[in-house]
Amino acid sequence: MNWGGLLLVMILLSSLVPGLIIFALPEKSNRPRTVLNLGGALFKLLLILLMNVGIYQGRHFTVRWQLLPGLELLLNSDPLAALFSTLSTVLWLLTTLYAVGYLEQSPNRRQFFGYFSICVTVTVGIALAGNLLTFLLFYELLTLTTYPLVTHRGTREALAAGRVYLVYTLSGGAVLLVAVAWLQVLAGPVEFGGPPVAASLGAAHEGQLMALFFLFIAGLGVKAALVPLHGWLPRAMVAPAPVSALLHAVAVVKAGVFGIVRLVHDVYGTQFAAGLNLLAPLTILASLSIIYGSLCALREDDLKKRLAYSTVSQLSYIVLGVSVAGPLAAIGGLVHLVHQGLMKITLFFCAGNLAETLGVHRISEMRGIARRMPVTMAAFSVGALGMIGFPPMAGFVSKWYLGMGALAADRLWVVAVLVVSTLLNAAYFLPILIKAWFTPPDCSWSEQGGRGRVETRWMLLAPPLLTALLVIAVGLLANAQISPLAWVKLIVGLEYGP
Amino acid sequence: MMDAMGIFDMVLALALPWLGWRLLASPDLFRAMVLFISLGLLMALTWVRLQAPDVALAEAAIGAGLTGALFLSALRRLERLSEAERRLAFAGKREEEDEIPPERHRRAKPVAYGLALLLLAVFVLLLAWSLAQTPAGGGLGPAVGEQLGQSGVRSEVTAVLLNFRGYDTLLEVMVLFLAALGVWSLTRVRLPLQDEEPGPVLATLVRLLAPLMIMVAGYLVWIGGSRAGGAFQGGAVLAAAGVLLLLANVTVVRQIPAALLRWGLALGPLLFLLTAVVCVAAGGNLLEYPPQRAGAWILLIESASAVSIGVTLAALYAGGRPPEPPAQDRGGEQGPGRDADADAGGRQ
Amino acid sequence: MADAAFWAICLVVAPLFFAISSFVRGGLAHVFGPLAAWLNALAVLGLTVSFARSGPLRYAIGGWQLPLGINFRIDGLCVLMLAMTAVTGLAVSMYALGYFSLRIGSARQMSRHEQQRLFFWPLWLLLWAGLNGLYLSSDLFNIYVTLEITGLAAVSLTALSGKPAARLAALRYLLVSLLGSCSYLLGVALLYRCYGILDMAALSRLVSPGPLLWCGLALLTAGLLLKTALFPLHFWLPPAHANALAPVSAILSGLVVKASFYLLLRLWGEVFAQVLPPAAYVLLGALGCGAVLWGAAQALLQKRLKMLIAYSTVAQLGYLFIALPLIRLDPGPAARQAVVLLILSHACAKSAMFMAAGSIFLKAGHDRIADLAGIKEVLPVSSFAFVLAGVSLMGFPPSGGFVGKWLLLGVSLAGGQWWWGMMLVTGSLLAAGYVYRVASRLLVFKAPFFSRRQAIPPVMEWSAVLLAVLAMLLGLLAGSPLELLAAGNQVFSPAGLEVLR
Amino acid sequence: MNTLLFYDFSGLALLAIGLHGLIRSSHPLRKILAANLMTSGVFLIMISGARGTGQTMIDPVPHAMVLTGIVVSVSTTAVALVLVCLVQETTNRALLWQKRKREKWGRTDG
Amino acid sequence: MGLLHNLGTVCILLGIPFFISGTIGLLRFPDIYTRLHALTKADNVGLGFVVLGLSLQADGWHTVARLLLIWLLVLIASSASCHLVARAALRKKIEPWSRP
Repeated sequence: MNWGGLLLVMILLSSLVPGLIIFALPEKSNRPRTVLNLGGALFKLLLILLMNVGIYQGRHFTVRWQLLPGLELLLNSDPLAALFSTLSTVLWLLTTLYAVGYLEQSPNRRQFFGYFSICVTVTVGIALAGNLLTFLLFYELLTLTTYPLVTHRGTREALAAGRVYLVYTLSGGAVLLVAVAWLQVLAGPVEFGGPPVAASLGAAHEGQLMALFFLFIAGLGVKAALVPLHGWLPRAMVAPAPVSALLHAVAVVKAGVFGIVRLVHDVYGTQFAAGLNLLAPLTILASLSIIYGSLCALREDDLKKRLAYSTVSQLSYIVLGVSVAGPLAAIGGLVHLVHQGLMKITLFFCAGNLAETLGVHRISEMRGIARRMPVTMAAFSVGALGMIGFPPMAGFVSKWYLGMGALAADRLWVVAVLVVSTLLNAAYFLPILIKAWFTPPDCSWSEQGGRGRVETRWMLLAPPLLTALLVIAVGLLANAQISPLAWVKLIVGLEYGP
Repeated sequence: MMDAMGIFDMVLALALPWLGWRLLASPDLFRAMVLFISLGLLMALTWVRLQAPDVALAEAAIGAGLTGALFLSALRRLERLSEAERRLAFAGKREEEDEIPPERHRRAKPVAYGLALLLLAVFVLLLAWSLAQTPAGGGLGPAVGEQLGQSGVRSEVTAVLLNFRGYDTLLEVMVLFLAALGVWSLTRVRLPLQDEEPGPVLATLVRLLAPLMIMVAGYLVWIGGSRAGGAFQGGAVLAAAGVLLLLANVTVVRQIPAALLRWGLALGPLLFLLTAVVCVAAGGNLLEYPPQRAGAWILLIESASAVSIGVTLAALYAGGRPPEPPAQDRGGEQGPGRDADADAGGRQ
Repeated sequence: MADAAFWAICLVVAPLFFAISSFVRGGLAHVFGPLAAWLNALAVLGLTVSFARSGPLRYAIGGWQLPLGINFRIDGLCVLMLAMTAVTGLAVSMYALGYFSLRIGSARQMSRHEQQRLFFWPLWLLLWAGLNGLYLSSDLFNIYVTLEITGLAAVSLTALSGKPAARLAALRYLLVSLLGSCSYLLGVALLYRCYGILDMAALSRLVSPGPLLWCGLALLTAGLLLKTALFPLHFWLPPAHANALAPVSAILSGLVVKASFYLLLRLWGEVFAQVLPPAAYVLLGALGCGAVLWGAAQALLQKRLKMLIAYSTVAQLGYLFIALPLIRLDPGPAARQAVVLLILSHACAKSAMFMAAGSIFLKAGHDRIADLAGIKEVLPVSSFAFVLAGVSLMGFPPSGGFVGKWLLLGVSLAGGQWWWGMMLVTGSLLAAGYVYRVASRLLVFKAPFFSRRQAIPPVMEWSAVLLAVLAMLLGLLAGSPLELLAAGNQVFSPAGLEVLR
Repeated sequence: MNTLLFYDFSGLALLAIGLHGLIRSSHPLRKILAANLMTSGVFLIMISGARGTGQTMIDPVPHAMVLTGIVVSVSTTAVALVLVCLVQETTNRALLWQKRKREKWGRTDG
Repeated sequence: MGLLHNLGTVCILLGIPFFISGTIGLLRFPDIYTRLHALTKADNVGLGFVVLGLSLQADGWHTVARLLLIWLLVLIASSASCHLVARAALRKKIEPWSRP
């Protein structure tokens, strides 16, 4: 194994090993567990940075493990992988910090943190997967490792949600399995990064390739929460806040979207897919998801559920960007992968703070809450405004590129969708902000909970603040050399040519 | 044109299935078993007609005799337990895990039954047709004839059993051993097997016959090298002696220590196995006897096996392991229900 | 190092010897038994190494060459099956060691449990010898005898628990096994009458279509199907497997049913592959589909954990039969490799499941699924083993089951018979359903209330976990065993069967 | 038509009768009897095949196989019989009871 | 040889009616005791004739000795089993048949 390959394996092990050790540790040993978790996360971040530097310098890391001839696991570091794995790692670090604070008094932390670590391992595995089989492997494992997190509370409601979650994701996984196997039969092992495999198959298999595309979308769309397949997502809100945060910002939904990006870019190739008229339906589906998700969000009073539907809507920006088939739109979509993650995790952290500190779950209970928790609500506001797309926040950058891309591709109706959805975003986020900042408190929330010198424990406060700052930073510094946008431009450049 | 023997063959060939039908159709189980024994004897006669005297001996001794005895003793054992006793023994003792769903007495639907019967008939006819179509192949008869000189024995069947396909026989001895083991693992024996006193005639008979039978067994093993006979036939006769001793409830039998019985069961298999290994150690293949002494080795194996087969078959007839502490558990007074209870009451 | 033949002999002789010894010296049974298990593992290791070096081998027992004598035939498939038996058997033996000492340790019914241990070891070792003999032998009649050893030992082991239900199940099992052997024996007799030879490899060169061959083959197959418990003939399996003692269940479900399937694979996959019509394979495949659906549906309905696992065995056996038409379809080795992988991973996973279920039973005092919530708190390791084994049964990557299903899926899609592949995927989802039924309860948090019973020895828990982990990793490590299979690639091609020493 | 075929057919008939009995009768003893009949039928077919038409040489291999078969069959029968007794003694199921005079092919008439 | 052989055949033929009558008795007699009577008495004599006939035809003393041993064994076995059957029947309180 070469050094680069070792680096990739180490990246996976740096969270897997702490996870396994955590399972072996007794429930009571909190300090070693925290140290392990944070140590692992920091170490992983370090390794990821190393990898990014390497990629920036034009190096290429791969590691292969052959199961059978024609059946091998492949880890590969291309810029897209780097983007997603960096996002996961950074957010994992913050979420771990948050979760340590959030779960301070709750039982079964051993299990929680164990699965949490393994879940991140698997997510990074999805990012680094170099071929379809490896992607499938981690994609399926993600289902397994997130299930215990979703049902962590063990209540009847949580179990029911877990069942729904499993039914959706396992079915999706089965469809994906069939699709991958089918494609492999047609084309042999499908590796990412090279010339798109489907395109090389050419016209002879057009019919099959079209059918396959829909199978793939059906399989990946479950986790990506595309509209008819999104049913599990709002229900999975019963999970603890850090889980929801990670699930929504990074792990599950992003895995699905990431898969779609891989599918369009690396398996079919944008040109080829567009040539087969496969992308237009995808665009329509994404638009539907955007509008439908927003409309549903409007109706919800439960804060986390509103955020969940907002996720359904926001995720589809990414799909939209990829499916419009132009470099600018692709930039917008891909950068939204990062931006949405940052914004959404901020929002969920804040929602978790409200719930944990004040027991506030509903929007109707949030009158004047900013006076009680100004820092949290400030972070929340940054996230929400970013979502709406106020400049100079992160969301603005994404939407700008999306809009430009749609114009460049002559799809005016896509621009219309963007405008409508922005209005809807504003419609469901602004009332919250107004209620929180500008209405007098009616003190409907309970006052017990960690009242310290600041509004709540620092471990709960620091992560949302940091992510909020990041949201602003990536927007303000979008043109910097190491911003996500720059990185995405590099990726898109690879796909569409400079 | 059929000669006398041909007619005899035909009658015999017709009698066998007829008897089989009668025995299964017989409403009385006891009667069925007696018919089964007579069927076994007719089978033995058939084997003689088919020039298979070894098989005939084995069939008469094991197939008809011992199996029949096993059936009869099982029937008696079943009948000992009246329903009332059974109820008494098990009232209120069942727990959920033990519960066996009540059997649904499905009366096979006439149509399905008829269909199955039709299928069976078609298959059997097809089989019969193809048997009639295909002439029997050469078989291994010539090959056996060629190699017989090197086998160390003169009887072909013994040569096949203990030399050419000795490995089969090794495993077969293990099957017998396994059967004894299985029966011992299932339950304890309840002596005496007979409820009533054996009576003077039986006792005398046993005393008279037992030594003779042991002698006959030895003879059969000895003669097996050249003619019909061998370990199985000899062992079966030994077993018959054992059965008689058990039936007569002779004190000696009950006083055989369990350890000795174990050794008796294990002797044949163990010796056979060791011989096989010694062959390897001597540089040959598994069970490849030294050519000059093959006859002696075979005789040794056969003798040991015959003893074990005898003990095993008798143990199978006894139907259980010897009682562990022989002093305590011997009495015939103990009702079968109680013992069964001790065996079955516990759960996992 | 000694050659492969030596190790092969050890594999048969050692278990037999220790079986007899542990019967004669009953007091030492629990020493001899594990010793034999380790020795067996050692012998398989030796066999594998020397096989990898020197390739397939034929060994004439008694020095009698082919038409007359019985031969061992050692090839890749045989070595893999032996290895599977050795590994699973070793784990089960270790488990049994803890299991019986725990049960004897509890004051209740000590002597009874002692009796069980006394007879468990010799019976299990004889069973083991029968399995090893079956895999090694190349002679149809010799295989009949080994089948009988296996069957009789399995029946006795089933009845060992002494529960009425177990005895009834054992009786049914025995009758079925009698019927199966009878059919098999007649099949052998007919083939012998046709061709005058009993060796499988030699037979494969002689076979020519004819009415007697069809009848013989049908009888052989019917007998083996009965013993393998393929769908409509599976009725005897669940009660027998579910009511036996835990280590026995693991042996029965993990190993014993594989033996007769292995034989079917030999007969249908190589010996008679040339003459059998494709429609026959399709028939078996269709029955396999029935098994997958019916077994899974029943497993979903069961109230007791061990019954659920037993029905899952019925379903999983269906997969193996679905693979048969695909073997016929596939010109390459993929389908064959897949079957072997499925066999291996099912052996590990199912044994692990039954072992974990046994620990759970001992701890909880029952195995009603509905009341098992929270068992994770007191038996974390066993629960983990159960779930992990279940996941590998579902065919999740990277388990061996996944790679097997993946290969089969590929073959079925490439061959245009996609319905087999769909059935595999459906079966996986159904498996996920019944595993979920248990896992969702095991993983739930609830105050522990089982702790009144004594502690489960670590050896019981860890042997199950190791097997489960092995099943899970089998996919990652699939390369080396399948290479071994390819080393005797002749395994499946009749031409290569004639490897004489 | 040679006389050996008589025995083949006779064996087949025994086999069929045995199979029918095994499936049809409900009493386990009867089932075991039927299984024994079946094996006898198989043995008959095997041995009658050992003396091929017009062959003077008798093939001893089937004889040896049948000998093995007989021993195997008595072993299984013994275990089965003990099991039947135990099941009878320890379960709540009446296997045999009463009416044994009336049972015919497992049906209880009247 | 010729004479002895023929004499032997005659003896064997003489034995057959006894067997037949024994069998008829077994089938036709009204109860177990009378059946036993017919069976053992007639069969023993029949067997005696057959053994005698075979001895006359035998080719050496070995065979004669073995035949005699067989005869003796059968005699012992049949009388003993007859006794046992009758005893068992008595224990079961089976009434002997009497002319109605």
